[in-house]
Amino acid sequence: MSALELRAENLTVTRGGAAVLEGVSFRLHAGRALILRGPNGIGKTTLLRTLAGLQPAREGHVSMPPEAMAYAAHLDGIKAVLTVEENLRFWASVFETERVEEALDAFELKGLRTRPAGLLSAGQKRRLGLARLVVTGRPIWVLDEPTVSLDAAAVEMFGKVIRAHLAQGGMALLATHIELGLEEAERLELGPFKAVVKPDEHFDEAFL
Amino acid sequence: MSALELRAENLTVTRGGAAVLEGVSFRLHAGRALILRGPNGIGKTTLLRTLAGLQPAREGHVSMPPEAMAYAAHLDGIKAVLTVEENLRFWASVFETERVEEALDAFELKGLRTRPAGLLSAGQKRRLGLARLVVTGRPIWVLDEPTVSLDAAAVEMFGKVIRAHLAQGGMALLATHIELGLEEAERLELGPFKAVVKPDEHFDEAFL
Amino acid sequence: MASLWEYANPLKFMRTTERILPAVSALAALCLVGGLVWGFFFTPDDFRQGSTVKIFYIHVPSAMMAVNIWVMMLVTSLVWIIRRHHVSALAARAAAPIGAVMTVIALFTGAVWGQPMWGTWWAWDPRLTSFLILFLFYLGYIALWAAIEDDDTAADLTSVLCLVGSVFALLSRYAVNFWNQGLHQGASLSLDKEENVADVFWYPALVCIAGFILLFVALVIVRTNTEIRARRMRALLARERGADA
Amino acid sequence: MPDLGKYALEVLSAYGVSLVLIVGIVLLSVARSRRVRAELEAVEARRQRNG
Amino acid sequence: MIALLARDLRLAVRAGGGFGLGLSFFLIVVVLVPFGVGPETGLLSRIAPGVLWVAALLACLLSLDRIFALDYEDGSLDLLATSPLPLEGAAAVKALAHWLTTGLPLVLAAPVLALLMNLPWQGYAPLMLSLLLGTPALSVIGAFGAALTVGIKRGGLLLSLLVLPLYVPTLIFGADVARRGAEGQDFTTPLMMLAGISFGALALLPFASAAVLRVNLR
Amino acid sequence: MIALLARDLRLAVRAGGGFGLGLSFFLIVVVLVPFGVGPETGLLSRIAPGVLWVAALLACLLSLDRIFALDYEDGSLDLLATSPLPLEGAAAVKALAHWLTTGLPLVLAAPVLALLMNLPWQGYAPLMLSLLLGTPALSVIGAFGAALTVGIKRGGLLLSLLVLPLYVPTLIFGADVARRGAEGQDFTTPLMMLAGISFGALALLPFASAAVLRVNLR
Ligand code: HEM
Ligand SMILES: Nc1ncnc2c1ncn2[C@@H]1O[C@H](COP(=O)(O)OP(=O)(O)OP(=O)(O)O)[C@@H](O)[C@H]1O
Ligand SMILES: Nc1ncnc2c1ncn2[C@@H]1O[C@H](COP(=O)(O)OP(=O)(O)OP(=O)(O)O)[C@@H](O)[C@H]1O
Ligand SMILES: [Mg+2]
Ligand SMILES: [Mg+2]
Repeated sequence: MSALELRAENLTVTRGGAAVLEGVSFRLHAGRALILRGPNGIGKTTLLRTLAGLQPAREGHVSMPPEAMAYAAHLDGIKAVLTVEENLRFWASVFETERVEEALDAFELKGLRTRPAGLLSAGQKRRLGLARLVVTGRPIWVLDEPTVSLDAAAVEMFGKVIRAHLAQGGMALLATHIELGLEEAERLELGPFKAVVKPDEHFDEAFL
Repeated sequence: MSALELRAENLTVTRGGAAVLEGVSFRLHAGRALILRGPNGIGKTTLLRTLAGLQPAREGHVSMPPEAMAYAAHLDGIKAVLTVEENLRFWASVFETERVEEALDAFELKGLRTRPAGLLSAGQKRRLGLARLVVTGRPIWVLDEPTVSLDAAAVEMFGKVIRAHLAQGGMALLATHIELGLEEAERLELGPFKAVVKPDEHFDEAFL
Repeated sequence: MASLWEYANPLKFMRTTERILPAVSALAALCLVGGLVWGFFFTPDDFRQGSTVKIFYIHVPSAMMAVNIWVMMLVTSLVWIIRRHHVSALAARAAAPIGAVMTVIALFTGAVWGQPMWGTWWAWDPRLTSFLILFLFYLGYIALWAAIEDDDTAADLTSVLCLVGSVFALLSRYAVNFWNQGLHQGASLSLDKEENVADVFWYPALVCIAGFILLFVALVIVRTNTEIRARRMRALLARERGADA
Repeated sequence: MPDLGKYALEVLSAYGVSLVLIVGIVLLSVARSRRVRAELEAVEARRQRNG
Repeated sequence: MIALLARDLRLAVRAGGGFGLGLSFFLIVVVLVPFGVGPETGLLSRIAPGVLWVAALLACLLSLDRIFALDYEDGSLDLLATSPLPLEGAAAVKALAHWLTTGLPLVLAAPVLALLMNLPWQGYAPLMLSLLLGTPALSVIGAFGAALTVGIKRGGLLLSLLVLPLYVPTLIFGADVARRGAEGQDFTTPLMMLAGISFGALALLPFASAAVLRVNLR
Repeated sequence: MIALLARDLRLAVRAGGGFGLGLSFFLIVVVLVPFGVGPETGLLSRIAPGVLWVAALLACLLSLDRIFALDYEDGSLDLLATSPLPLEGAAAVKALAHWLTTGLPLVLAAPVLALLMNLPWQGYAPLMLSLLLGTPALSVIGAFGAALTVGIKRGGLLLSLLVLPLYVPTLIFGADVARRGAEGQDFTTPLMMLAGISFGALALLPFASAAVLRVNLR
C-alpha cells in the first residue's frame, strides 16, 4: 500500500445546499487511525461522504483521491436473498481482489457462509458489512459509526481487524459516538469547525 | 374516566407465529403507571401491540377492550406535508375530541403550529407524536419507547403530561430501556415470562 | 461594458427586471389587446375559411411560443449546467408552466379550427401529434421539478431531462413525420409568396405575436423573481432550523 | 360585434378559452408572487430582529 | 370519516400531483396506442371505447399502491386501526379518496381523450356513464388488492397481477356499454350488469379489505 | 461488470419473479385488450402488432423502478459509486440486466401472444425482430428515467410520466416494422431507424444515467 499521508486542507462541506463544517484540516499518516467526534448533526456523516467522493466539497483540498478509500456507512448494501459468501464474492469481484476467505475469517462468518443474509441477526449483518472492507483491499477505510448494534465480543473483533489493517500500512477514519477501544488513535473534535452563518451575507450567496 | 382497573391474565403473545411471552399477568389501577422492562427482543413491543388490539393473544384475557387504549409506537403516523396543527386536528376529529390546543400547549408546540411536520427536527416530531395521545382522550395510554430522541427538557415535559393524565384517573403502560423519571410507577420485569419451546409439542401445534 | 453574466446575480437580476417590468407588461397588454381587437373586429373573413381565420391570431402566436419556450428552457438549462447560475435554472423552472399553457392554447384553438376546416377535431397529423408530445414533455418536466426537495438537485436533474428530452423530441418529430403525412398548413413565414397568408391577416397577427412574446417576457420575469424569492426563503428557513439545532 | 357567420361558436370558444387560460396563468403568477414576497419579507424581518 | 377523507385529499394535493399523475398516465397510454396501431381514424374510432377503458383501468392500477402503503410505512395505519373509526369505514373512505383523486378525473378527462381517438359522437354519453359507474368498482377492488399487498416492499407488480384478473368483469361490461353506445346499439343489459358489479363491490369489498388489513397489521 | 450482471440476474431470480412478473403483465394487458375492444378476429389481427408493442412497452415500464431503487435504498448504490467500477458501466450493466429479465422474455413470449391476437403468419418474424431491436432501447431509456427518480419515494408514476414520451420514437418505428411486416410490405426504412435509435440510446444514455445518479447520490 503506497499511501503515505492523507492530508485534508481547509475543507468546507455542505448538506442540502448549506455549509455544515468549514475549514476542516487534518493529516493522517500511514498506519494511523483518526476518530472524528462531535454531537449529533454536527456533520460527521457529511464530511465522510465528501472524503469518499460521494459529494463534492465546496472548498478545500484532499491529498488522496476517493479511489484510495473504502466507505462503509449505516446502510451496508447487503442483499437479503444472497448468501453471506455470495455477498462478499460480489464485492470481491467488483474490487478485483481475492480476499473473501480472509474476510470471513476475520469476522468469524465461516459458519454462516451459506446462510442467506436476510436471516442474519442485526449484529451478524453488521459484521458482514464490515467484512466487505477487508475485501476491498483499499488503503484508507472511511467508517461511519461502524459498531452500531455490535455486542462486546464483536467490537473486539472489529478492533483486531482495524489494528491488522493499520499494521499493514493502511489508514482508518472513523466517526463514532461510543468508545471503540482504539486508544492509540488520534481524535479530531469537529465542534470548532461548525459553519457559522455570517449576518452580512449577500443575497445571492444566501442561496447556498 | 370510568376505568377502574386493567387486568391482564395469563396472556400468551406471538410474533411471526412463535410464542414470545407466556403467562403474563398484571393489574393496573386507575391513576397508576406500569413500566415494562426486559432485554432487546424479549417481546415488549409484541405485548403492547396485543393489548392495543393490533394482534390477537393466543391465550389469556384482558379486562378492558382495545377501545379504551391509545397506542403510540416508534412510527407516529405524522404526515410530512401537513402542518403540526393539521396533523393534530385530523386525529382530534378521528377521536371526536376538541383538545388540540391543550395538546399543543402540553408539548410546547404552539410556536410550531403552522410548520409542515416534514420540516421538524427529530425531537420535535416525537413531541408531536406524543401530543396525539392527549388528543385521543382515551384513559389507557400504551407507549412503546416514548422518549426516543427526546432531550432532557422534553423528557421532563413528557413526565409532566403523564402525571397530569394519571391525576385525572388515567393509566399508562410503558415499555422502555431508559429511565423516564417516573419513580412512582410500578415495574414489571418480562424476563420470567419468556416463552419456552416445549419439546413434546404436537406436530400440528408446531405450526402455530 | 459590463458582462452579461452580471445579471446572473439574483439580486441584480431582480432589480433590473423589476425596473423594466411595468413597461414590458404595459406593452404586452397593449399589443395583445390591440392585435386581438384589430384581428377580431377589423379584419375581413377569408373567402374560404369564413370567420374562422380569426382563430389564426391566437393559434399561430401560441404555437410559436410553445416551441420557442422549450428552446429557451433548453438554453437556460445549458447555462445552468455549464456556468451554474441559479437564476438560469430558476428561469427555466418559471418558464415551463407558461410553455405548457401555450401548448394547450395552440392545441385547443387548433382543434376548434380543425372542426370546420378538416371536418374533424383531431387528426393524427404530424404537427399536431408532435405538439401533443411536446405537451407531455412539459408535464414531465414540471412534475420532476415538483417532486424533488433539494433545489440544486432538482435543477441538475431537470436540466439533464431537458437536454435528453430535446433530443427525443426532435426524434419524435421526425418519427411522427415518417409515420403519417399530414393535413396541416405549412409554415407561413416561408419565402414562397404563393403560400403566404394575405397581408390583411398578417399585420394584426404580427402585433399579436409581439404581444405574446412580451407577455411571456413579463410572466417569466414575475415568475423567475418569485422562484428566486422562494428559493431564498427556503434557504433562510433551513438556516433557522440549523441554528435551532 | 362582427358577424361571425356559422362559425361563431368555434371562433368565440377559441377566443374565450384562450383568454381564460392566459388570464388564469397571469393571475396565478401574480398571486403567487405576492404571497412569496410577503412570506419572504416576514422571514427577513424575523431575521433582522433576532440578529 | 370525513376528516380522513379530507386528509387524504389534502395529502394527494400537497404531495405533488396526486391528481395529475394518474391523469397523465391515462393521457399517455391513449396517445401511445395510435403510435402503435397507426393513425387511421376509422380504425381508431372502432377501438376507441375499448382502448379508453383499458387505459383508464391501467391508470387506476398504477396509483393503487398509494392507497395504504404510505400509511402503513409511517405507522398511520396502526393508529387508525386502534382509533374509534371502524377499519371497514377507513378502507371504504380510502377507496373513495382514491376514486376522487384518480377515477373521477379520468371520467372527466375521458371526453377529451375520446376526441383524440375519434370516438363517434353518440359514444360520448355511454362512455362517460360507463366510466362513472365502473371506476368506483375499480377503486374498491384495487383497494382490496392494495390491502393484500400492503406489507410487501415494491409490491407494485404483484399488486397488478392480483388485481387485473379481478378487474376483468368490470372491464368487460364497462367496455361493452361504451362500445354498444358508440355503435348506436342498446346498452341497457351491460349497464345493469356494470351497476350490479359496482354496487356489489362497494357493499362487500370494504369488509374484505378491512379483514385483510387486520391480518397484515398483526 | 460481469459480477454485477450475475448478481442482478441472481437477485431477479431469487427475489421471486424478476422474470415472471413483467411477463405476466404483458400477458394480462394483451388479454385485456380483446375484452375491451371486442372479440372480432379481423379487427384484432389488424391492431395486433400495435397492441403487442404497447403492451410490451408497458410491461417494461412497470419493472423499471427496480433498476436502481432497491440498490439505492439499501446503500449498494453508494458503495458501487465508490467502487472501481465506472458508474457509467454500472448503469449500462443494470440496463442490460433489466433487458435480460424483462425485454428478452417479452421477445420470446410475443409469438404466443401474437397467436391470441390472430397476427397474420408473415407478421411473426418482423414482430420479433422489431422487439429484439427495440426492447434494448426501452431498457436503457427506462434506466435513465429510473436514475432520474431514484431518490423519490413512490416515484413509480412520475417515472412513467417521464419515460413514456421518451419511448415515442422507439414505439413508432418498432410498431411500424411490425405492422408493415404483418401487411406484407417492405419495412427496411423503419427497421434502420429503429436500429439507429437503439444503438444511439445504448451508446449515449448510460452516460446521462451515470451523471444523473451522481447528482442523486450527493
Ligand atoms: C390541434 C391542433 C393544431 C396544432 C397543435 C397546430 C399547431 C400549429 C403550429 C405548431 C403551427 C406553427 C406556427 C408556425 O410555424 O408559424 C401552426 C400554424 C398554423 N396552423 Fe395550426 N395547429 C393545429 C390545428 C390547425 C387547424 C385545424 C388549422 C386550420 C385549418 C390550423 C391552421 C394553421 C395555420 C393557418 C397556421 C399558420 C401556418 C403558418 O404559419 O403559415 N392549425 N399550427
Ligand atoms: N436534506 C437536508 N437539508 C438540509 N440540512 C440537512 C439535510 N439533511 C441533514 N441536514 C443537516 O445537516 C447536518 C449534518 O448532518 P450529518 O448527518 O452530517 O450529521 P452527523 O454528524 O453525522 O450526525 P449523527 O451523529 O446524528 O450521525 C445536520 O444538522 C442535519 O440537520
Ligand atoms: N417476523 C418475525 N418472525 C419471527 N420472529 C420475529 C419476527 N419479528 C420479530 N421476531 C422476534 O420476536 C421477538 C420479540 O420482538 P419484539 O419486537 O416484541 O421485542 P422487544 O422486546 O420490543 O425488543 P426491543 O427492546 O428491541 O424493542 C424477538 O426475539 C424477534 O427476534
Ligand atoms: Mg451520521
Ligand atoms: Mg420494541
